[in-house]
Amino acid sequence: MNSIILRIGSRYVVGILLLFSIYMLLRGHNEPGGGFIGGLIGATGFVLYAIGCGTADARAALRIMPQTIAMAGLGIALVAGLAAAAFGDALFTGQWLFIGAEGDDKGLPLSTVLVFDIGVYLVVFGAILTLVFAMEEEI
Amino acid sequence: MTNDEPSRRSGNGFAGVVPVLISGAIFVFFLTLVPQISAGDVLRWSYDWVPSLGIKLSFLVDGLSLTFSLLISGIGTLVLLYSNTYLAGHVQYARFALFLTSFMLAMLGLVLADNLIGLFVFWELTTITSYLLIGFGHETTKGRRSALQALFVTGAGALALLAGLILLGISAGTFEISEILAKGDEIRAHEMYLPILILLLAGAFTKSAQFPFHFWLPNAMAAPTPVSAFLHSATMVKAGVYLLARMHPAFSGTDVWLWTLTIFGAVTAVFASFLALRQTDLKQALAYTTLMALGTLTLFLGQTSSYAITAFVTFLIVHSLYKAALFLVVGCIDHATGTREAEILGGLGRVMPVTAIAAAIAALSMAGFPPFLGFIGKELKYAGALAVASEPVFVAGAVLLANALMLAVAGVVAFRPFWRKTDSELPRTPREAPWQMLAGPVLLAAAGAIFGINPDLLQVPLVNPTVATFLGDPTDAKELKLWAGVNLPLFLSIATFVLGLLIYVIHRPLRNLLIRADNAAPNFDRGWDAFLSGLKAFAWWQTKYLQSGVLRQYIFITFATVLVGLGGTMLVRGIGNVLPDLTGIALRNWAVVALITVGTLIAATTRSRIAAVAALGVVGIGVALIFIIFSAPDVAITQLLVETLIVVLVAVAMLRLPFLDAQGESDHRPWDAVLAIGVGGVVTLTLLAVLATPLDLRLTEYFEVTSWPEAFGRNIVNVILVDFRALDTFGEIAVVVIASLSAYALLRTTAKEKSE
Amino acid sequence: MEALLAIAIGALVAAAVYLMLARNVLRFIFGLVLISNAANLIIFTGGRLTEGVPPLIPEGANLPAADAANALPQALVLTAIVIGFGLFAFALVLIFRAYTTLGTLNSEEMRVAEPKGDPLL
Amino acid sequence: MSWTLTLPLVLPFLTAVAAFLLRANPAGRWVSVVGSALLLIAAGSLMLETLRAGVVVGQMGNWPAPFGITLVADLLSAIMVVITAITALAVSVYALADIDRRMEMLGYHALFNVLIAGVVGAFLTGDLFNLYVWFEVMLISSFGLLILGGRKEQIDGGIKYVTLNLVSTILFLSGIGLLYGMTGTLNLADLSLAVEEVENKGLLTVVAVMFMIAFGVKAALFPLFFWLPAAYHTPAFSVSAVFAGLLTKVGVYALIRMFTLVFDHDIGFTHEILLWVAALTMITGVLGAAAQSDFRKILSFHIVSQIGYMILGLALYTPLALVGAVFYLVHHIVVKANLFLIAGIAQRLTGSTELSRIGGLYKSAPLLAVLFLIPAFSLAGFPPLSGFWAKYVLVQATLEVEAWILAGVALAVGLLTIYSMTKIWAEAFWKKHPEGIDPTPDKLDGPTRAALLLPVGFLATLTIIIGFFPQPFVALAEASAAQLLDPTAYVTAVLGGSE
Repeated sequence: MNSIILRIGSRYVVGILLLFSIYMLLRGHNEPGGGFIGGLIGATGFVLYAIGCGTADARAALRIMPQTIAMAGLGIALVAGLAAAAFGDALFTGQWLFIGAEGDDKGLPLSTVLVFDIGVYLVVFGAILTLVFAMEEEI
Repeated sequence: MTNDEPSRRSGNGFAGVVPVLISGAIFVFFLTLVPQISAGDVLRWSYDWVPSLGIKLSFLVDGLSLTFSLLISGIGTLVLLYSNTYLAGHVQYARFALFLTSFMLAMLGLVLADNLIGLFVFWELTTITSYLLIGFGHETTKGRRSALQALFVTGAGALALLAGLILLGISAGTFEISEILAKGDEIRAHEMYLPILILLLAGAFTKSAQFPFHFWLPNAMAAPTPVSAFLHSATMVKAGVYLLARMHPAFSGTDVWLWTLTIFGAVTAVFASFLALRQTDLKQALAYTTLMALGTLTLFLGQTSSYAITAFVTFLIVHSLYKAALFLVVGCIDHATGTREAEILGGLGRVMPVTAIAAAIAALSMAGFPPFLGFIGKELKYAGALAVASEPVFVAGAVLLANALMLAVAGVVAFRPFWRKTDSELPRTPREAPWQMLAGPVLLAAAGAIFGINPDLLQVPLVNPTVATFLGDPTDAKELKLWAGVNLPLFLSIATFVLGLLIYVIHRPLRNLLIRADNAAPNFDRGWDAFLSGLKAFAWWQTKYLQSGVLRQYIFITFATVLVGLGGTMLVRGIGNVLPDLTGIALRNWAVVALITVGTLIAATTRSRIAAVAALGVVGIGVALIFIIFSAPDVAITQLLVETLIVVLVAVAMLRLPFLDAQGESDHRPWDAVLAIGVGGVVTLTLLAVLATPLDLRLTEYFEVTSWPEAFGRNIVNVILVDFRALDTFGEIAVVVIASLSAYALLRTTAKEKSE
Repeated sequence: MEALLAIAIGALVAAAVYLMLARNVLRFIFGLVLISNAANLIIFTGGRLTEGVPPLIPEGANLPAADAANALPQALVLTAIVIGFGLFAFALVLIFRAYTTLGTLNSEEMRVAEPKGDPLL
Repeated sequence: MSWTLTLPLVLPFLTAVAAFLLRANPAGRWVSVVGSALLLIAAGSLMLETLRAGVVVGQMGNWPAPFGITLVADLLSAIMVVITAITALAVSVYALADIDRRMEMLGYHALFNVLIAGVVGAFLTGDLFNLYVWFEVMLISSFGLLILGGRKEQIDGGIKYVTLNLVSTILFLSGIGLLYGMTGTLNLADLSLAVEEVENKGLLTVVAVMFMIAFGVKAALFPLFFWLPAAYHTPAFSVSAVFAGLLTKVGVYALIRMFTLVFDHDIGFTHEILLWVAALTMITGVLGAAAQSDFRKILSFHIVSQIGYMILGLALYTPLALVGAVFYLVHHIVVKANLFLIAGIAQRLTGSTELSRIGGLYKSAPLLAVLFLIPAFSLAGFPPLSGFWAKYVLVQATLEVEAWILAGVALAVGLLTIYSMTKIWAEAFWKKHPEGIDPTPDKLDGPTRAALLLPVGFLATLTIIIGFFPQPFVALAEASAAQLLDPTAYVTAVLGGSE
């Protein structure tokens, strides 16, 4: 696996896949996609990176332990749900902020629902990497 | 021979003194109630314990409960005083005293309770505390065995009793004993009378060690002697008798009652007296005479005549007094000499004169000599026996034989050790017991003498009100008197003396005979061992087959349950017409299904790992195609990604795993195939039936309508996931996080162990 | 089509059960993958099938097409797939680990927790 | 407001996240304790709210029922949540001394708290698919906890536990699919109305049996209990205590919920099956225990046996019987968790849980002996401890419907329970230690001793309180049983409360 092409190539692939995964995440509310699919695609990038450059490198590139990312994602998703409390709503009630909304055009929607989906993304991303890294190191 | 090694160190501190004071105070308290009760009053106190279930903690002081309470607290005080010296300095004395005091309180609660369930609660408390007391010598196998035996036998009876009490409560419409007793006719006529009676008797007979449940009692002598004195004179074993006495007004008077009690009582009395004579250990001999007394008491409770009841009450008191005294005497002997073996002991009269005198008085009362209370008791017994209308000869004969044997045993226990000449070496040089240990035997023996000489002291305060509890009227009690004139009971008494003395004279050859007979007879104690090992073997056998440790079997049973459960329900309840309609399906769809099916078949049958993984991949892709065809793009993408990951993970794992089958090993399993096809078939049938029902689309329609206007999303599936059913998704990601953490933990602990 | 799928699901279940009953626990895992697919398809089919109209609301519209597919079972299946994956991943690692510590994949030889001939007390 | 309802679910998750992120910090281990204490407070206020309002309902995301996910607490749910919080608190204190650093670094506290969250979620949810999700949350955390430590028998037991539970999961999921396919709804209250509309009652019964089997595995009913005795004696003691207390009870809870609220259309068939299953469960469990000679294995088999009692209560389906079932649930969680905790202390002091290899605790550790006697005799049904009332109510309920054989079974199983408990007592406590070890607790340092004994004492005290003052608990169980038998209030609260 010590091919230079693979090593350099995988770096680019990581970048491209990460961008694509974020695209999938953000469009999820209106078209096929979403946090889970996004997280999986993002994780795939790092899995390829780990295959190309070894898990040690991949871990270093990630900086944070993947299980910490996953757990933090769970926390973020939970906070997104809890945010409703500030507005006197029940748990997981979506809170929306439409930036620049005019009439029918809803502008740029920011919502706790999106934050929740980001949590999902991080959980999937972190969990898959936790699993794959550990398995690769073991085998 | 001694189980409880008496210690010469002294002082148990508070643990020694406080219980004596408590029980003494209780005794005095009950004494102060005597005038009121003998005047015909009944005291009642009640607390709503569990009103939802109709259970009250109610207590009743009447003649019967007062008599019992006085015996319990009085003897309890003396026993506690005695124990403090007997077990002086024992490391576990505090626990001992605690258990003994708790036992006494439980026993008091039992006899005072006026609620069926309240009574049962105290009943079981005596079971627990006596378990702990009998197991005082817990470091020996014998001690533990005896404790368990007592617990198990009486516990079994208690469960029957519980069922009986509940049924009685349901039938009578109340759990208050005094209310039930007032409904005697109703209960005797109730269709549940017989079952209830049998259940109550099961409880009473096990607790009171009636034949054939008697075997636990002699083993219970593993307890320290003061415990035996207490449990087997006035308390534990009398609980069963108390229950019968308490229920007497409601249950007696039927043939079943009469004959069950009479026969069990008589058999127990005679059988136990013979066994008593067979023993050479003084304590064991006393234990069997306790059985005899219990049998006699039960016998009398079978009757309803005032003679029988008076006899019951008198003998109850007599027995408690002399039996406690004699047990304590045996304890003194044991304490002083280090043995209880009748064939070794002798000549103690000179070194232990006070003990000897107390023993003599108690024994004379036991043997039924005048002027002691025992004599009056015996006379009344004969009178009572003769009052049995149908079979006086049988009953009187049984009583006569038992009494004669008892006289002989009294001689063995209380006369020979003191006055026989012997050359045997004693384990210790005997000396007179200290006063704390003499107080009990002396006072109890003296009471027997005083009440004998002046029976009026007992008649009005205790006997009459107690008889009144049975018969409703204190004047029904027969008069207690030493000289009742020349009558049949007197002749029977004389016959008893003659026969008893005769048996005493020949008791040693007779004993050898009895030992041989006993050894030949079926042994209940060994039966117990057989029962236990049989139970264990059965448990072991059934567990071996069910919980076999073989995973395949577990899974097989589980799926077999599915097949039988679902298939059976289909057959019994029917699911309607489920003929599949396979018309009009596009070729493309047939192809996808064929792909899935082929993949499935290969996965199920192949012996190659690579083929299996590839087949799984094919199935996964086929399922994803289904999702694509049937308008589920999100699901399809997810399915494809997940299937890819699964295949990758399996492939990675397989780098280290062995081949599917060992060389030459066949994995052809026809029965598994039958089960598998059965389960598959049941699932298909159920699904077909479900598809034949109409589907209500309310939920989906709501989501379609609100998804964009209210939840601001055009991908309805995603909106459901992150908004309508966000809680599901949250749970789902929690599963993912934890799955990865768990898998990580699994892998990491491997690494740790390898490096170690 | 639902009926055909019902039969295919039955086949999936049958194969899965057969695999799960095998001695080799790796086969159990294969069976698990199949039966999870079967369960997901049961939910999906239970919500009835619609060809070619995904539950998406087109730009400018407030409602999806009138004959759009049932969205709810799709969401449920999605959740179930992910959960199933989590469970599967753990089970796979567990079996892997079982092999490295117990030295076998044969469930009949896995007798550490419930040893043969446990002594009677 | 729905937050009293939501907090008991949210708190353990927050605790889990916090405990995991702080896992390298020595203070991290206290997060669990604090979290459990807060959970107990939250659960208590939910209980009060439920007592006041009857049924507390929260529509998650403000979407009305039956469209969104509804959380519901009737009395049974509230009781279960409180008892879960109590168990969690006791076990998390115990874990301070029981769980080593390595297990903490691998995420013990996160796993534990997510487990609790899953349990609470299962008790509170009013949605069938959501119930499935909480079952899975619970299941996967239990997998993790079970193998944490990684000893051989843990892996072996884990394989059996995991495989059989996965089978149950798949059954549950398929059942949901089928039920949805017939009714078009997932909300439990809505389901209870929708099933009445289903014309094919035979099919409905088939699906009901499917749920019965799926939950039967979770609850460890005959003949589906194998995973339990195969695994419960293997993990850390804290873990087996919380498993013993809670996991099977979730299965029992689910059975009670589904077979009072949804599947009550064919009681003569479904509940009759349950009746005989209950009897067989009691018998096989108790005989299994009689065959064992290991502290924890005996206790494990007894769980099976006592699940039978609870199911008996459900199956009889009379008000009194359900009172018995609910009371038994509560009593059993407290007592069983405690006994497993005690087994852990006994193992620490004597070096093993194998009864033939231990002893001497009565002499050297009298406090522990008392603390053991309380739950042990309670389990065996001795008055006046909690188990007596549980048994009493069930026996009376059985006798009232003149089910003589079942009453006999219930009583006889009680006797055999006594046998097993005294076996432990005689061997571990009364007998001398065979190797002459003096199992004195003095050899543990002060904080360890406190962490181990405090929760045990706390649970034992609870057992005594329930035993001596049963009235409030019985009354609560009565009210709860009344709600179960007549779910109108539940249904209107869920469906009507949203408008």
